Amino acid sequence: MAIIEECGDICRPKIGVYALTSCYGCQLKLATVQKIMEIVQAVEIESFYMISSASRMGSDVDVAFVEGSVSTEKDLEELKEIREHSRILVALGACAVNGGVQSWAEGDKDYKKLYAEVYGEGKITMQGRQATPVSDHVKVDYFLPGCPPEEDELMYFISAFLFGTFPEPKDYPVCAECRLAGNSCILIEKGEPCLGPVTTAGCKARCLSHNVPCIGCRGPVPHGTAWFDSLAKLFKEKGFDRDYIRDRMKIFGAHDENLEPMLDKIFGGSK
Amino acid sequence: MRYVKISKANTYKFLERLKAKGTLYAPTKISEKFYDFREVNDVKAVQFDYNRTIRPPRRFFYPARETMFTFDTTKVELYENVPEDETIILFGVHSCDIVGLRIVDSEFIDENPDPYYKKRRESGIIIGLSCLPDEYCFCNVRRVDFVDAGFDLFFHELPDGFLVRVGTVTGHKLIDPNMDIFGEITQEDVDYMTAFNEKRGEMFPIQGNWDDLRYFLELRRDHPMYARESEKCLGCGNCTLTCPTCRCYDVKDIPSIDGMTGERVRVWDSCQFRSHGLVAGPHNFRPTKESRFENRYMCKNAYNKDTTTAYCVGCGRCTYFCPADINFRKNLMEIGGYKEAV
Amino acid sequence: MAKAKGSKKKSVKHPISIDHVARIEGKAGIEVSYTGKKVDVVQFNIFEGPRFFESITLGKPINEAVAVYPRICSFCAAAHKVTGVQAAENAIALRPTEQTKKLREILYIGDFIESHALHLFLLALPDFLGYHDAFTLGEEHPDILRAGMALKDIGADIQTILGSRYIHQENVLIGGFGKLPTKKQLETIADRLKGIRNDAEEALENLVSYRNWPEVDAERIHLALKPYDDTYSMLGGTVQSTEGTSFRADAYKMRISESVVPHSFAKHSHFNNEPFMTSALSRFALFGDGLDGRAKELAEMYSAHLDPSNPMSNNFAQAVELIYFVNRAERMSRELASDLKPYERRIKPKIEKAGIGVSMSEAPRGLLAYTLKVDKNGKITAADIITPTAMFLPMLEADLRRLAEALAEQGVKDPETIGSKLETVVRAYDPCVSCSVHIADIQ
Amino acid sequence: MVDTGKSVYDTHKCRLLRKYDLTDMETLFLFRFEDPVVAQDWRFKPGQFVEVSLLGLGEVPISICSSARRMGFFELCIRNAGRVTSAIHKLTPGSLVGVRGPYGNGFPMDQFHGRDLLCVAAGLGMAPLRSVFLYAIDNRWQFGNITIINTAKYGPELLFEKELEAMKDIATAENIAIVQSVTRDPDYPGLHGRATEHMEKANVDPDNCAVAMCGPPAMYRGMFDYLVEKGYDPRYIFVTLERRMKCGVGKCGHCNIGTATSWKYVCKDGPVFDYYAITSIPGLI
Ligand SMILES: Cc1cc2nc3c(=O)[nH]c(=O)nc-3n(C[C@H](O)[C@H](O)[C@H](O)COP(=O)(O)OP(=O)(O)OC[C@H]3O[C@@H](n4cnc5c(N)ncnc54)[C@H](O)[C@@H]3O)c2cc1C
Ligand code: SF4
Ligand code: SF4
Ligand code: SF4
Repeated sequence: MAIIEECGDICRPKIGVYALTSCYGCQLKLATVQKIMEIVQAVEIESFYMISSASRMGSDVDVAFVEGSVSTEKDLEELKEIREHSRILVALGACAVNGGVQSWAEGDKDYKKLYAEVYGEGKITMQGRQATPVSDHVKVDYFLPGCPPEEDELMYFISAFLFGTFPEPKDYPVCAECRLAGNSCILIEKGEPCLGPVTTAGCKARCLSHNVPCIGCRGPVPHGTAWFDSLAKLFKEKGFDRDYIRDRMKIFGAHDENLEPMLDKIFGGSK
Repeated sequence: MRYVKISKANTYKFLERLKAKGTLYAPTKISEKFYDFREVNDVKAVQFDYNRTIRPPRRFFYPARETMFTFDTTKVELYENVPEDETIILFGVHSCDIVGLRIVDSEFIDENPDPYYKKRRESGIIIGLSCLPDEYCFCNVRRVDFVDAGFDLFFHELPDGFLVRVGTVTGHKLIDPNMDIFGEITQEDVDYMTAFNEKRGEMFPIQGNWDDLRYFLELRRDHPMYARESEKCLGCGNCTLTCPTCRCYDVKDIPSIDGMTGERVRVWDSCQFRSHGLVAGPHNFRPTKESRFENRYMCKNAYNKDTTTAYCVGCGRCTYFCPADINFRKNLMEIGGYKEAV
Repeated sequence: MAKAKGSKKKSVKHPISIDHVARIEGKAGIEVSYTGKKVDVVQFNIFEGPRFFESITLGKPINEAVAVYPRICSFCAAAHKVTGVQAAENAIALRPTEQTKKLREILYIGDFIESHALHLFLLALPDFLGYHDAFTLGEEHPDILRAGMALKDIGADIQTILGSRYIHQENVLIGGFGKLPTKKQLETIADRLKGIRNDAEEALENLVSYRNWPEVDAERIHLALKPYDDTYSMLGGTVQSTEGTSFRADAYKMRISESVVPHSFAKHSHFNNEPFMTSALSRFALFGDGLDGRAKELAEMYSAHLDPSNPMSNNFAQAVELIYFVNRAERMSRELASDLKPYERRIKPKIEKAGIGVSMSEAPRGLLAYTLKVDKNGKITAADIITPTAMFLPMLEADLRRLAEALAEQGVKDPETIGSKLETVVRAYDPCVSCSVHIADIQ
Repeated sequence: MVDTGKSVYDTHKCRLLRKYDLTDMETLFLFRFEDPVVAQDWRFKPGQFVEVSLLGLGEVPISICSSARRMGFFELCIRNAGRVTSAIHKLTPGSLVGVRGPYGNGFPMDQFHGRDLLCVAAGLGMAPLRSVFLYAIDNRWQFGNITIINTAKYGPELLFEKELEAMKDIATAENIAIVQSVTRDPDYPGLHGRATEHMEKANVDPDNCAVAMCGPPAMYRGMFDYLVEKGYDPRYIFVTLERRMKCGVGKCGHCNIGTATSWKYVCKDGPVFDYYAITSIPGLI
């Protein structure tokens, strides 16, 4: 089976790994998967600044992995340039997919306020922006959620991509994997504020397997099937207040359009 | 049927001996409130008094994730990944779960047998255990509170030990060489069993049977219960993944990096997930949470002709393990118009 | 390749601008401009976007906030996690158990091993051996890459076992752990560390064939945290300087001052108004005596490469630490395995009154400081985080200037050569740019 | 199914011999079994389907659309709809795929014998109905008059339009009516309108007619009303249903339909259902 249709078996697909504003964890994850050398042999790395000095912006690639949220004007310019030069653009990790933890104050504080609280009167020549997910600005062909993404999902995506297809994205929550992992449910048992029910599966309930309630790092379940309202109602019954619930759900879900309306539904009216 | 008895102390010995025959799994306490069938290292950790395990027994014969085939894409060959020769011994299975397994059998073995399930199941050993119901149990109205097939041995509680029903030839083979620890039953034991069963029968939160329930489900399809309860639903799939009779799975091909080989795996799926009813197009046959919610109520209450019961065996898992506190039994009673026992 | 281009602006003879320094964590560039022979400007431009960690966590619950802070940086997530959690515990007056402290230190060492291995093998060695990345290096020197990966793996696995994963450990909580490792896991860690001692030494052996550069040599102030047990560790409560002074970690706000500069989203820090260095080299310079075993022997053997005045020595200091920490983690894991209390429960935080907590530690790249203030409801009311990179930025710029000037003096004109030399110095500091972008002064 | 002692999920190798583009979205694929024993023994009924496997990509259920008489060969008409089907579209003749089946109940052709036959297709529904129609032609003596109504939204989407058009002359001679119509394409030179609007062209006797339909649920609803009103015998009205499916053999559970009293697998209890099943089980169409 031809790997990349246009060139059959002759050429290796070109890959670019780019960072906007982030912690570099997704790239680190990608660079340190067990089979990295196999990947490196199967593809041509055009750009991967974190790892290689032979990196360039603006070269044409078959797939661009973009990490990070759009948080400066320069990020935005670069993102648009990357999009122009890539056949497939993959949003890699929580920042790119959901805007990342830097969006925690979304809706509460604007950029000016954030800036003033950190830099005071100090002037910086570069222009920052409120953090936003990549898909707010360009077309994204595939989402690899996670903070950072999971190795098996990265590998599945890459092998499927090389094969000319892509994995069917997960549209169910962490709870399902929590159950399959044989964990007890700490939401039922201890009333802990677990976000597993609204968080995209894929981590095999990593935190729950450590008795740590999920903080939702993989972002809300896509396709509007993150039922914040049902969960908020449940949390409310367990004694958590609106602010707490909202704060927790917003760590990785601040840009989900259903979040606020669904919370309003349970708590009535906007905050 | 043959009956023998065994003391509690000897039961531990028996469990120890079972470990030599295969991999022994038994109910184990995994947290304050939850139990799960786990491999037995220390027989003292086996729990005889438990209500339900968080994962259903079917997982031993039908694992949550399994590689069905490896393949060679160049030759277009599939290589069946036959399960290993391994005797799986499940100790402490309640009647509802035994019927649950038989329901899965009827779907996975009787017609177009699933080779993976069949092989594991045929070399598996099932040892039943009597139980007392809690407020979540309703196997009685499902008519599966007492089983007469589907187990090799069945342990019924006695004051100190168990009265054991021997169900199969395999069961006999487990007893015969161990007669040093098993003994013959007495009339007293039989009387105890009657009394136990009577007490047990009275403890169920509801009485009667629900044979007509599926008709009411159909007659009350637009019942407001669905909208009201599905509103609470998290769509997390816990109800189906813990259910002893749910069987849905998804299949995916995972190619290797060089694309030459790969594996075809199947993983448990759930009708509560959006993609379950999704087809290319994209069109979704169950587009709303409510439609997915209702689907389960229909499926679980449909009639299985082989076990002559509903697909739901009344084990209570889907309620007990529902993070959103949706009570399946009560909701069904609302549909059936049944009254709660007083 | 980092672009080094010569443009023709008036009065500027040959400016050098590296848009994007490769093989470092985060986005930064270097800008140098000359007038005639004189170097005018040397800037380390940090354009990695700001993420306002201290601001977005204001008013947020402390448990959630300490889960968010480590996302400042992936290379030293565990460092941030441990330091942040310690600050939080100090703020709410929670005293973790001895076992918890030990486990945290092993976890922290895991971070060191991983981070140093990544820096030395993946980011720095390609420079030294003349490759543009570790993958091409690995094709010709598979053994070197394998050793680096093996070290990285064990560092990563320690963090995965103790912390749930090697990037962003969620199992590290205020008051303890969600789940403790088993005795068997700790023993396996110890056994694996034992098996990897040689690989750790190999890094140093590979590096020493490489000479330090005289051009960046200069006296400097080093700051490092005095190890709590007087051996060599990243945990402690007092900061010492090579000038002979010291101060308690709680007082860092008074000693380390920060300011905003226009060319960087990261602030610059000064100690007594002087630039200073914080790094593995600083730790070595101040507390190298606390090393033991092979690390000590090798450090003595290669003392010429461990010159506190030369930032390039930081690579060697990291290699020495790698050897030391592999041993220390092995010892600690074995000890802990033998007296593990597997049922020790996490102490659930009870927050009854407002408080302020400070914690400093040595991240792989140098000093890391946290101050967290909470109200009686457990919400963050103030946060201050200073990362190592933010601390050493002025010193890094000074070194870059020195190098640029020296090269100008030697008549080196080729921007490519100058550019790549400048980059190598930047890399020697192992900067964590995304870390550095979050300094705040909140009263 | 040919019993080769293989697992139910294992496939037979089939070679793609030819591709014919039918429309922008649908292509007809001609396959041959590689194993001569399978080629000889493999049989199917009109309305049945196979699972086509592209290793590394997955499996999809596809109706067989050729004549059941052509042994060793079969044709599939496949719409480029997603991950697997788009990859099938890229296959070149000579490629191998895995195929298992046939699955499903198929149309009860035996029961149709001795009756007039009305086939009504909309869109991709023509794929399974082609095999019903070809069966009727192959076994012409078993049937009375035959009518096929083939509809699509737009002219270029009419499946097998040319093939049917070419048959028209001979067909008329054999009392076979071929009606092709579009519903939304003003530029189409031929007939316009839904199937119900062309029923007067159906050259069949409602009292003694078997009806086979394949199309979207909306068409079924319209046709049911019409047929019952015109006195067609509901016992001889059959339609096919579509659902997601992964196994084809009643295991994976995706194709379950119905309510608690009538729980069915589309893959093995269907995909062909009769009028009563469809109308007595709410929610099927
Ligand atoms: C009984 C039956 C007969 C069919 N006959 C034909 C035919 O003759 N010609 C034709 O072009 N199409 C037919 N289809 C539809 C065809 O199966 C889907 O178009 C195909 O599965 C889409 O798969 P994909 O991987 O390309 O799409 P994706 O959207 O990528 O689908 C992913 C997976 O979802 C499942 N899936 C998606 N759509 C369907 C669907 N409609 N039905 C079942 N599973 C689906 C498959 O498992 C598929 O692998 C038939 C479907 C059924 C149920
Ligand atoms: S612990 Fe959390 S993820 Fe697991 S089942 Fe409960 S709610 Fe879901
Ligand atoms: S359990 Fe939740 S927080 Fe933990 S890794 Fe999974 S999605 Fe992330
Ligand atoms: S539907 Fe619920 S009660 Fe019934 S068998 Fe399944 S899990 Fe048990």
